[in-house]
Amino acid sequence: MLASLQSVLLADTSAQALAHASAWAVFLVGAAMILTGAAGVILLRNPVHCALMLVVTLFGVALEFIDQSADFLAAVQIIVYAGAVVILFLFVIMFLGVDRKEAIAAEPTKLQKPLALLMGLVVLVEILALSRVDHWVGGTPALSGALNGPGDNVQKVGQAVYTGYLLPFEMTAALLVIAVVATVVLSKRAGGAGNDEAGAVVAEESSEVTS
Amino acid sequence: MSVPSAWYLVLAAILFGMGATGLLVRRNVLVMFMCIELMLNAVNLTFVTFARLLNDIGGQVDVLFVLVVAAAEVVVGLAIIVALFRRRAAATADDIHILKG
Amino acid sequence: MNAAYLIVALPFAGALVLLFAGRRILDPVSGWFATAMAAGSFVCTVIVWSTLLGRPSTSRSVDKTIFTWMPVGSLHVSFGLQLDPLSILWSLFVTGVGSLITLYSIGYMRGDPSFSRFFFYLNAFIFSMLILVLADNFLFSFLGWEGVGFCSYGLVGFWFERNSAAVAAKKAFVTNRVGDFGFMIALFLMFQHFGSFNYSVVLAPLASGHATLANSTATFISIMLVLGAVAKSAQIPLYMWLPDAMEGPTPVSALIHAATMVTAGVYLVARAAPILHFSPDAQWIVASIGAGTCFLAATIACVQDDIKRVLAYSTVSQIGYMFLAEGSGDYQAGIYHTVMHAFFKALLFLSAGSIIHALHDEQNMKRMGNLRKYLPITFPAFMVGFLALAAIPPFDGFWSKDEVLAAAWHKSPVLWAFGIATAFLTAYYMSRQVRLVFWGKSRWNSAAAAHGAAGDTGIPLSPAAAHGSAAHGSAAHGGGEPHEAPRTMTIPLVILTVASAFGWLLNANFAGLDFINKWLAPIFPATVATPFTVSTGTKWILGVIATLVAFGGLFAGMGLWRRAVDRPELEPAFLAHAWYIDEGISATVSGPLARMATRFSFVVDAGWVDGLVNGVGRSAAGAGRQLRRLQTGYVRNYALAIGVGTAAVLLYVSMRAGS
Amino acid sequence: MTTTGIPLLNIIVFLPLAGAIVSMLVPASAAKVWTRPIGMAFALGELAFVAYMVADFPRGKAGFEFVSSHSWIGQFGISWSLGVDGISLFLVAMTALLFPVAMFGPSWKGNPRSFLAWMFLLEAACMGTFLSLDLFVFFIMFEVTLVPGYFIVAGWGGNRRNYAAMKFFLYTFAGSAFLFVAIIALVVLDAPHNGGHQTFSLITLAKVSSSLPHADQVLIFCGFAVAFAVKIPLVPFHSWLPDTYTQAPTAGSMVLAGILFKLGAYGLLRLGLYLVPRGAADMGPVLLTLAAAGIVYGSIVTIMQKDLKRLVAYASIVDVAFIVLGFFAFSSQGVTGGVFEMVNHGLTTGAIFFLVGIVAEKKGTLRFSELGGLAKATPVLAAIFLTVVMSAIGLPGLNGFVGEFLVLVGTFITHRWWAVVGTTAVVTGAIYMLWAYQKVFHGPSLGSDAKVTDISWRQIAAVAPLLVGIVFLGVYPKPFLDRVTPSVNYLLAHVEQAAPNAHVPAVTTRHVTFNVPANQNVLSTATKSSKVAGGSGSGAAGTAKPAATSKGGVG
Repeated sequence: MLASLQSVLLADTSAQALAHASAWAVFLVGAAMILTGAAGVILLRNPVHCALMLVVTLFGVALEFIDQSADFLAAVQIIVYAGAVVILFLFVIMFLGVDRKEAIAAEPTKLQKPLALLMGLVVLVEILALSRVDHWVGGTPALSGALNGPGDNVQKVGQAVYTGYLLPFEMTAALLVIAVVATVVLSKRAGGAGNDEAGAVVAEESSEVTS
Repeated sequence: MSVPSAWYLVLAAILFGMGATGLLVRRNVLVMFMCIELMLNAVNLTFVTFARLLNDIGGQVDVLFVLVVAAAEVVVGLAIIVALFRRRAAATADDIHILKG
Repeated sequence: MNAAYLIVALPFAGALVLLFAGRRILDPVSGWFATAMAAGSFVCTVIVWSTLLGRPSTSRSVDKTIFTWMPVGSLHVSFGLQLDPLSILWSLFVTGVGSLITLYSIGYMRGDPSFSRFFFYLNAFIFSMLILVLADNFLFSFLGWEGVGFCSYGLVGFWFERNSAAVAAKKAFVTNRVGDFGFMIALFLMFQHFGSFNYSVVLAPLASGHATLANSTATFISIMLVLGAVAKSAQIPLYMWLPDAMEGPTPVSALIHAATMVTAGVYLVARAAPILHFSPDAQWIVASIGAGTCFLAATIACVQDDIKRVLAYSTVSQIGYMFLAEGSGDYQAGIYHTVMHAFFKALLFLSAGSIIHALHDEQNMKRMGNLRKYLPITFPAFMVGFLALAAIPPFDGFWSKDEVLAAAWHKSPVLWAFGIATAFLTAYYMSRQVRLVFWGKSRWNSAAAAHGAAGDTGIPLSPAAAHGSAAHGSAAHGGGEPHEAPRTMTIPLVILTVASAFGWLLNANFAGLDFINKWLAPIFPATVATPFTVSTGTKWILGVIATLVAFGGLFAGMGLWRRAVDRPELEPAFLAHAWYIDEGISATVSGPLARMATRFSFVVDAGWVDGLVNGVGRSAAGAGRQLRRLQTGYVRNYALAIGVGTAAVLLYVSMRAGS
Repeated sequence: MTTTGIPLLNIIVFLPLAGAIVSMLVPASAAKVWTRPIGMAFALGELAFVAYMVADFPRGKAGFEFVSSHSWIGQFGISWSLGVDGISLFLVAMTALLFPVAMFGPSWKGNPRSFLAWMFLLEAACMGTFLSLDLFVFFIMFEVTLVPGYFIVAGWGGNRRNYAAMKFFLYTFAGSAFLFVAIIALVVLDAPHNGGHQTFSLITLAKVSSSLPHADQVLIFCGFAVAFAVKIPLVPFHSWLPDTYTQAPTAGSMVLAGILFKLGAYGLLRLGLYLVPRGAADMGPVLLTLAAAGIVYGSIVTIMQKDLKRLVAYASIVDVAFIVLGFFAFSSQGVTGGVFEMVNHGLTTGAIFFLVGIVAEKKGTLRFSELGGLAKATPVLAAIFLTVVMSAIGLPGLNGFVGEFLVLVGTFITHRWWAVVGTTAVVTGAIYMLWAYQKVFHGPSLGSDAKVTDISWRQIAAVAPLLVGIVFLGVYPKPFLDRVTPSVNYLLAHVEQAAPNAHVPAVTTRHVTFNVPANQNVLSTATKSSKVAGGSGSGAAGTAKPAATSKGGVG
C-alpha cells in the first residue's frame, strides 16, 4: 500500500493528479474516521460515548460515499442516520438510564469473548479470500441504470427508484408505517383496567430504577 | 483517477468484522444495536463500491432501501427494549434470559 | 351296503338333535332317544357284518367315500369309510357295549339337571369312536381320535362344578394331546413317504408284499404311532390320566375307560401292523410297554381303596396284556382279549355303578361290605365279572389271557414271566375287592352316619350324591338300606353277565370254534404277522400254570382279607401313591417348570422385549433433557452460534469456490 | 381375467368410506336412534358386494381377477389399480364378514357416530390393502389402517389405553418406515430393467424384479420383512400386541386381531414372495426359525398370563407364527395352509374376543383369580366358548385343525425339524386354552353369579356367522382350497423360477429306498413329493406362462 502511496505523491501535480490525490485524501480521512469510530463504539464503556463514536463512523461512511460519487446517499446518510437514528439512541439511553458504565471485562458465559474475536477474524479473512473469486454468478448483468452518465446522482437515483424499483419502494413505505404503529403499541404504557397487575409491577420497578 | 475499489472493500470488511465482534462482546443492549448499525453501514459501503465498479445505479438504490430498513429496525428495536426494560430491571442483555431451555 | 352310512349317521344325528333340542326334551326321553340311536347303529353294523360274512374271506373290504375333505396340491384327503373285518369287529363291540351302557345311563343319571347334555356326549362319543374305527385313511381316523378325546373331556368333566373333575378332564385331554403330537408326526412322515394317508395307498401295498419299507422309516413311523396309542390307551408313560378320569359318572368310566376309548390304541397298532412288520424293534417296544404297564398297574391296583380306581388300574393292566400280545406278533390274541375285556370290564364297572348307586355314592370299599345279601342281581353279575377277569377257567378271561400268555411265551419267557406275575396280582386284587365289598361286616352303617364325611381319597361329597339322594325319595328310610338298581340298570348287567360267561366261545381254540381268528385272517396275512405255533404240549402246560396262579391269587386275596379291613403291611405307601410317578411329574411340572415359565414370561417378555421398546421412548426423552441445556437463554450466545454458523458456511464456500 | 360391468373392487373399497362419512353426518339429535341402522346398512351392503365377488370368482384360475386400473400419478408410474386373486379373495371376504359382527355385536358406550366412522375407515383401508395391485396404493392403505386403529383403542379402550394406542401407532409406524424405503428402492432399481420407465404396478414389478441382482433382492426383502414382522407380529417385535389388545374395546380387539394381523402376513406373501422371490428364498430359513421360536416363546409366555384377554392376545402370537411357518416352507400345502390359517385366525380370534367381551360385561373383570364357575349361570355362553376354544386349539372337524395341519404337513416335507417344533404347539395350545376355560367356566359357581344372565339372542346372532364359518371351514374346506391352491401354485412356480431350489432345506431329509413295481399307483416317492410343481393338484400353474395378463401390465 505504501508503494502506491509514494507513486501517487511523486507522479505529478496536474489537475487530474490533484483530483486523484484529493480522492485519496478523502478516502484516507474517511477510513480513519470509520475505523476510529468503530473501535470507539466497541471499546468505550459508556454507551453515550459509543453513540457519539457511532456518529463519527457515520460521517466517515458519508465521506466514502461522496468519494464514490454517491452524493445523494451521503446526504441521506447523514440526515437519516446521524440525525435521526443516533439521536433516538441517545434519547433511549437517557430515558432508560442505562448509561452506567459497563464492565467490559466481566463475561458471564465463558468462551464468549475469545470465540467472538476469533469468529470476527475468521469472517474477515473469509470475506477477503472470497473477494478474490470473480466467477460468482453467471448470466447477463442486469443493469438498472448507468451511473456515470449525464445528469447528477440524485436525478439518476430518483429515476431508478421510481421506475425499476417502484414496488420495493412502496413496500418500504408500508414497512415504515408498520414500524410506527408497532412502536406506538409496544411502548404504550400498560395502564388501563385490563392489566393493572402489569401496571403495578412497572410502577414499583421504575421507582426502584430511579432510586 | 479515484481510489481502486479494493480498498473500499477491505475497509468495509474490517468495519463489518468489528461490528460483528462488537455485537458478540458487548453486553449493553444499545451498544449491541449500534454494532448492528456498523455492520449495516459496512454493507452500504460495499453496495456503493460495487455500484461504482459495475457502473450500475442499482447499488445505490439498494443502499437507500437498506437505510430505510435499518431505520425501521432501530425504531422497533428500541421500542422493544423500552418495553422490556420498563417491565424488568435489567441492565444488560444477559439479565433477560427467561426463555431459558 | 348303504347301511354302512347309517352306522355313522345315526349317532351323529342323535348327537345333533340332543345338542340343539337337548334342553327341551324331557328327562328320560333324551336317554331313550340316545339309546335308540346307538342300538340302531348296532343293528346296522350287524347287517353289514352279515353281508360281509356272506362274501368270500378275501374280498371282505368295502371302501365308501363320502366327500373330499382337503384337496391341496399333491395332498388329497377325503372322508371315507372302510368296512373290513377289523373295523366291523371293532364297531360291533363299540356299538354293542355302547348301547348297553347308554341304556344303563338312563337309570344312573336320572334326576341330573343337565341330563340331555350327558347323552349328547354319549352319542357324540360313539360317533367319534365309529369314525376312528371305520375311517379309510389315517387323517379321518385322527379326526375320530381327537373327537373321542373331546367327548371324554366333556364326560369326565361332566360335573364341572367339582374342581377335581374339571382338573381331571383337562389332564385327560392334555395327556391325549401329547399322544396326538406323536400321531401327527407319524401322519407327516406318512405323507412325506407315501404321498397319501389312505390305507389303500399306505397299508395295502405293504400288506400284499408288493412294497417294502426301510427299517429306519418304519421304526420312526411306528414309534410315533405307538406314542399316540400309548396316550389314548393309558399305557406307560402316559397312563396317569385314566385313574383320575374316574371323576366322571360311572357309565362314563364303563364306556370310555373300559370298553371303547382305551381300545383305540390297540386298534391303531392292529391297523398299522403292516408298518410294524418292517421294524422288529418297534414290535419289541410295544411288547415291553405292554408287559411293563400290566405289571406296574397290577401292583398299584392291589392297594387302592376306591372301588372304581381298582377297576381303572385293572383296565390299564389288561390293556397292557393286549399290547403285549400285539407286540409278540399275535394280533388275533390281542383283539380276542380286547373283546373279552370289553365284556367283563364293562360288567364290573356297571355293577360297581349300581353298588355306588345303592350306597348313595359311596365309593370307598373300606365302608362297604356284606352287600351280597342286599344286591341279588348285582352280586352274581360282579362275581361272574370277577371270575372272568381273574382268568378262572371256563370264563372269558382264562381263554383270552391264555392266548396272550402263549404269544408272550413265544416272544420271550421274560415277557411271559411278567404276564404270569400280573395274572397272580390280578386275581389277588380282584378277590380282595370282592371280599371287601360283598363279605365281612356291613360297614356302610357307619358310612350312613358319616354321610357327609368325604371319603379318604379326598373326593368331596360329589354333587352327584346330592342328585342321587334327591332323586331317590326312597333313600329317606332308616340307615339308607342299600337296594337293588332299577330295571334299566339291571338289564345291561344281565346281558353282560351272559357275555362274560360264554363270550369265550367266540374264539375257543378247539373244536373249530376260533371264529375271531378266521374272521381276522384276511387282515393279518402271513406277510403282516408271521404265523407261529406253540406246540399243544407247551400250551397245555402254560394253561395249567396260569390256572394254578389264578386260583393261588384268588385264595390269597380271600384269605388275607377275611377278618381285618385295614392291613397296612399289605398296602405300602409307595404303591398307594402309584409309585410317586404322577405326583413326581406334577411336582416337577407345577414346581420348577412353572417357576421357570413365570420368570421367563415376566423377565424376558415384560422385561427385555417390552423394556427395549419403552427404553427407546425413555432414551428419547433423556436426550431431550440433555439438549435442553443448549438453550442458555442469553441472546448473545445465540448470536455467537449464528456467527459461527456463518463462518463455517463461508469457509465451506470459500474452499469449494476456491478449488 | 373377468372385468364385470360395475367397478366391483372400487365399490368394495369406497363403500365403507361412504359409510364413514354418512355415519359422521348423522345429526346429533338422531344419533342415538339412527346411527346403528345406517351403519348396519352400509356394512351389510359391503358384505353383499363381497359375496357377489366371491361367487363370481372363477374357480381354478391363478391370475388376478376384476382388475381395474387407472393411471394416478403418471410420471412416477403410479396407477390406482385393484385386483383380487385366490390368496386375497377370502381375506376380503373375512374382513367383510368380521366388521359387521364387530360393529354390531359387542355393546360399546361413547359416541356411536365417531366409533362407526373410525371402524368404516379401518374397513376401507383394509380392503384397499388387500385389493391393491400398486405398491404406492398398498403403502398408503397400509399406513391409513394405523390412524383408525389408534383412535379406536385410544377412544374406547380400557384404563391404560393411551399408552397402548401410542405404542401401537409408533411401533408399527416405525416398522413401516423400512417398508417405504424398500418400496422406493425396488421401484427405482427396477426402472432400468423395465425399459427405463418407472412403475409401481405389482404385476410388472414381479416380472421384472426377479432379474434384480441377488444382494439387492435380499436387502429389499429384509426391508419388507422388518415392516411386516412388526405388523404380524413375529416374536421379537410383539411387545405392542398384549397392551393394545387388552386395552382395546371388544370390537377394536376383534378387528385388530382378526384383520390387522393379516395385512402383515398378506404383505409378506404378496410383496415378499411375489416381488423379491430370490430374497425371500434366501431369508426363508431365518423367518422359519423366527416363526418356530415364536411358537415356543408364545406358548411359554401365554401359559403364565393372569388375565383372560391378555392370554388370548398372547395366544394369537402363536397362531400367527404358524402362518409365517407355512409361508416360508415354500410347499404348496404350507402356503395354502398359511392362507387358510389367516382366515381361520380371523374367525376364531374374532369370536373369542367377542365372547371375552361378553364375559367382561357380565363379570366386570377378566382376572382369573376373580373368575370361576360361570358355566352354571351361563350354560349357552359356556358351550359357544368351548366350541371356539376347541377351534383355537385345532380340534379336527373345526377350522383350526385344517389350517394347522396343512401348515405343519407343508413345513414337514421341506423343513422337518421346524415342523416338529411347530407341532409342540398342539400340546401347549391345549394346555393354556383349556386352563383358561376351566378357570373361567368350571369350578363352583361364585356367589356373584346369582344375577348373571346368559348370553342374549342378539349376541348369539352376532357371533353366529363366525361359528358357521368355523364349523363349515372345518368340515368342508374344499371350495376354499380349490380357489386358493391355483394362486398359491402360481406364486410358488414364480418363486421356483427365481430361486430354483428354494425349498431344499438346509437339513436334507433321508431318502427312502422304495422299490415299487410299475403297476402300483403309489404315486409319490420321497424325491418326487418334495419337488414343488403343484403336483397332480389342480391349478393352471406348472409350466403355463404366468396367467396374469391383466391390463395392470401397462406401466
